[in-house]
Amino acid sequence: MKILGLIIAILTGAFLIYAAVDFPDWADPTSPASTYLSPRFIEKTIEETSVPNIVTAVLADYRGFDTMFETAVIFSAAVACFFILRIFVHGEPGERLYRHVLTGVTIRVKEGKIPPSDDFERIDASWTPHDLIIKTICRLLVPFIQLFGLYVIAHGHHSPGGGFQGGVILGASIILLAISNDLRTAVKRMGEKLVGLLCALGVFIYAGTGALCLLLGLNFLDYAALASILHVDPITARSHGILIVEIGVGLAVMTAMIWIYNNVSSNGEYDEGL
Amino acid sequence: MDVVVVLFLFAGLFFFTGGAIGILRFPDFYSRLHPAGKLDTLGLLLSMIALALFNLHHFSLGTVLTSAKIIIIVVFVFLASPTATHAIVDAGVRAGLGPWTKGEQRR
Amino acid sequence: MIWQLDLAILTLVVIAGIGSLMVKDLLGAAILFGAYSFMMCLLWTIMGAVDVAFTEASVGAGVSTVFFVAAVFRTTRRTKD
Amino acid sequence: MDGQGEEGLASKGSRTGSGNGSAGAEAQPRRLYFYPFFLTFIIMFVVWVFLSGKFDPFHMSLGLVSCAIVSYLSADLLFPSRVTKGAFGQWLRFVKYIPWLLIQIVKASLHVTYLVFHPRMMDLIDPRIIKFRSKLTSDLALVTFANSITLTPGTITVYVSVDGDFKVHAIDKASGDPLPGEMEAKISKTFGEV
Amino acid sequence: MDSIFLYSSMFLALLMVLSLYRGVFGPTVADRMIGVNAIGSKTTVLLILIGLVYHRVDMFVDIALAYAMLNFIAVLAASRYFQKRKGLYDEA
Repeated sequence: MKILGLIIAILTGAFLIYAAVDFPDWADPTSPASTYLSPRFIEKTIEETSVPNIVTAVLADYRGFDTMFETAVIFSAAVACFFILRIFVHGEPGERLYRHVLTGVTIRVKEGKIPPSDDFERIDASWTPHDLIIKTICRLLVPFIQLFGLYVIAHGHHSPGGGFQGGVILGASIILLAISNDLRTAVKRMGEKLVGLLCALGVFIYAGTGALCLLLGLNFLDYAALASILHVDPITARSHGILIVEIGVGLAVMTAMIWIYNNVSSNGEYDEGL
Repeated sequence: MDVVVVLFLFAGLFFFTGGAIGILRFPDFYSRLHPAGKLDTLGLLLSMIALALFNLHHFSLGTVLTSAKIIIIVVFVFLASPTATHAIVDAGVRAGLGPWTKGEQRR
Repeated sequence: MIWQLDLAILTLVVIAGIGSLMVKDLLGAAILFGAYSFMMCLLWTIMGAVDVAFTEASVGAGVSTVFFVAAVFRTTRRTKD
Repeated sequence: MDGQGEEGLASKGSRTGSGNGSAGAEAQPRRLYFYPFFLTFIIMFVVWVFLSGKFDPFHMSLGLVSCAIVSYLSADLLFPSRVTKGAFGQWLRFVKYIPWLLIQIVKASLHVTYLVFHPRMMDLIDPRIIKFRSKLTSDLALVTFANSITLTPGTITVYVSVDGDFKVHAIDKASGDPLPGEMEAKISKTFGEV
Repeated sequence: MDSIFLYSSMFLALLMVLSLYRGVFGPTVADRMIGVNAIGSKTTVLLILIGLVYHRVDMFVDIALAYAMLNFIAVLAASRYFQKRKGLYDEA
């Protein structure tokens, strides 16, 4: 069976390589894409949207539908993860481990009861002593990573980046917090309900902007319609519309990353993570 | 100016080479980390300084800021790289990997 | 495009890809897959597709490796084949 | 390299309860204090100016909003205790400490590079574990010390406890011997510990 | 100057092959982590070198910065695995 798979894979690969020979060369000026499509965007993007980074303009404005459904796909991936993995069991209460911070004594407490004093901290079943270096350095680095993520979202117009990348970096900062401390610390900072709501809100911002344009009398996702609300000319309105949409994408992607990580690493119990 | 840039760049590449060869030659996990984690960091520092200097050739606000960003990368790596090295050592210790001592077989 | 560098990175992509397929240990495969996505990011960069390279750097290098490790953590490290 | 203390106590416990989802039940609401928030905001804004490089009002206002968001989210990460006194002097002394560290790093790197390229490398290296107890007390000083040790090639911090117990892996006798020594003295001066 | 940068980046790519050897054939998972971490730091330099060759460093700096940050997170997560699950030789 393995050999058969190998043969099929090699045959397909050979066929693809054979087909790839007919592709136009890299940056060939006579290829179909470069003859009329690319020059159109390269020449008109600045005067139509005043966005120097053409990729951002194409992604969020000219092909806004595409990006909207990409965001929806990420949202539904997170929701699918949630529905498959999340467990709500109301069986008999299990036991939780608490550790006395000063002496290191560990006790077991039935779920739902409170430990004897405030000096106890909740620990995982497979707990190891906190690593001082990792904990401290991550504590110092997380704010800067978050700032960088926000910078990437805000400067998608001028440099590479945008909602997707910035959202992933923002999500990674919270994941870093969960890795360096434990999952409960991160969940305390970003609760489950908040994460779910923000994820939906991100998609809603995107689709809502499009619908607002529709209500204002232009096509769906034609940001020029926002000019009357933002009190700017239509070209700047398109630029600002792209920014609003990017913020929506960033929110959705960030929370989707956190949501997926929380569910996968804790097996859907939101209790003990990686 | 160019001489300084090339000098720094080659010094950085020299330490990178030391790191790459060291990873291959050293006998066990712990001693491999010595060249990998640290010589690489120093090589990164030197070559980044070279690139930041070269970037300042056309002196303007934009290039100064870009060079500052390159230096920010160096600062970040100097915070993050020892932490990553420590994390890898910690992983080895927890996994029960014994350190190599003199006279043993290399692994 | 710089064809010498392109060729070198393409070779590295192939090595990393085959390596991550061949490794029996799933954790090792996840880590090697991170190396694969580093190479892909470099490849996009050499082609000049900066935005795609950024996406690959942020998603491939960071978060997807973390997801894979989390999935291995909750399932098993052995593969059947 | 034995286990690290009390970890055996909790190791093989049963998996705690199948959870009713009330993970954050015992969570206390986070307080937001003014000085940490303000300091974080200032630091973040300086970094933002370096990152952004655009000084028109639109991008500056975006920067202000972003810095406010970051300070709101993680001011208590950067400054966990409310007391922020003396942080500035610490920073100045820390900047003075960096050149010394860089010189040490270069020196030790040359040593390790010599080892790497030496044809009879296997005879020269003699890995060992060094244990010592540091006088430093604060977390930040300990972490700086540990990371400085790791950054100096030839030595890696394997384990640090909160009390200052160090385990260091050194590649040969020459690189392991000078510890803790001068580096610890410099750091204790930097962080104002006697 | 461009040719110097080009040859330096070629040389870095060669060094990455050496590190990748440790990644692919490393006897244990920890060795693989060393190899991949070493590749990450070389990649950061390589990105800026490519930027200089293309004369657009300002575009590539952001990627390098994001790279340095996220590579660190991946290594931390992989090492965190061993704090929770013991055993190195699962690769039977």
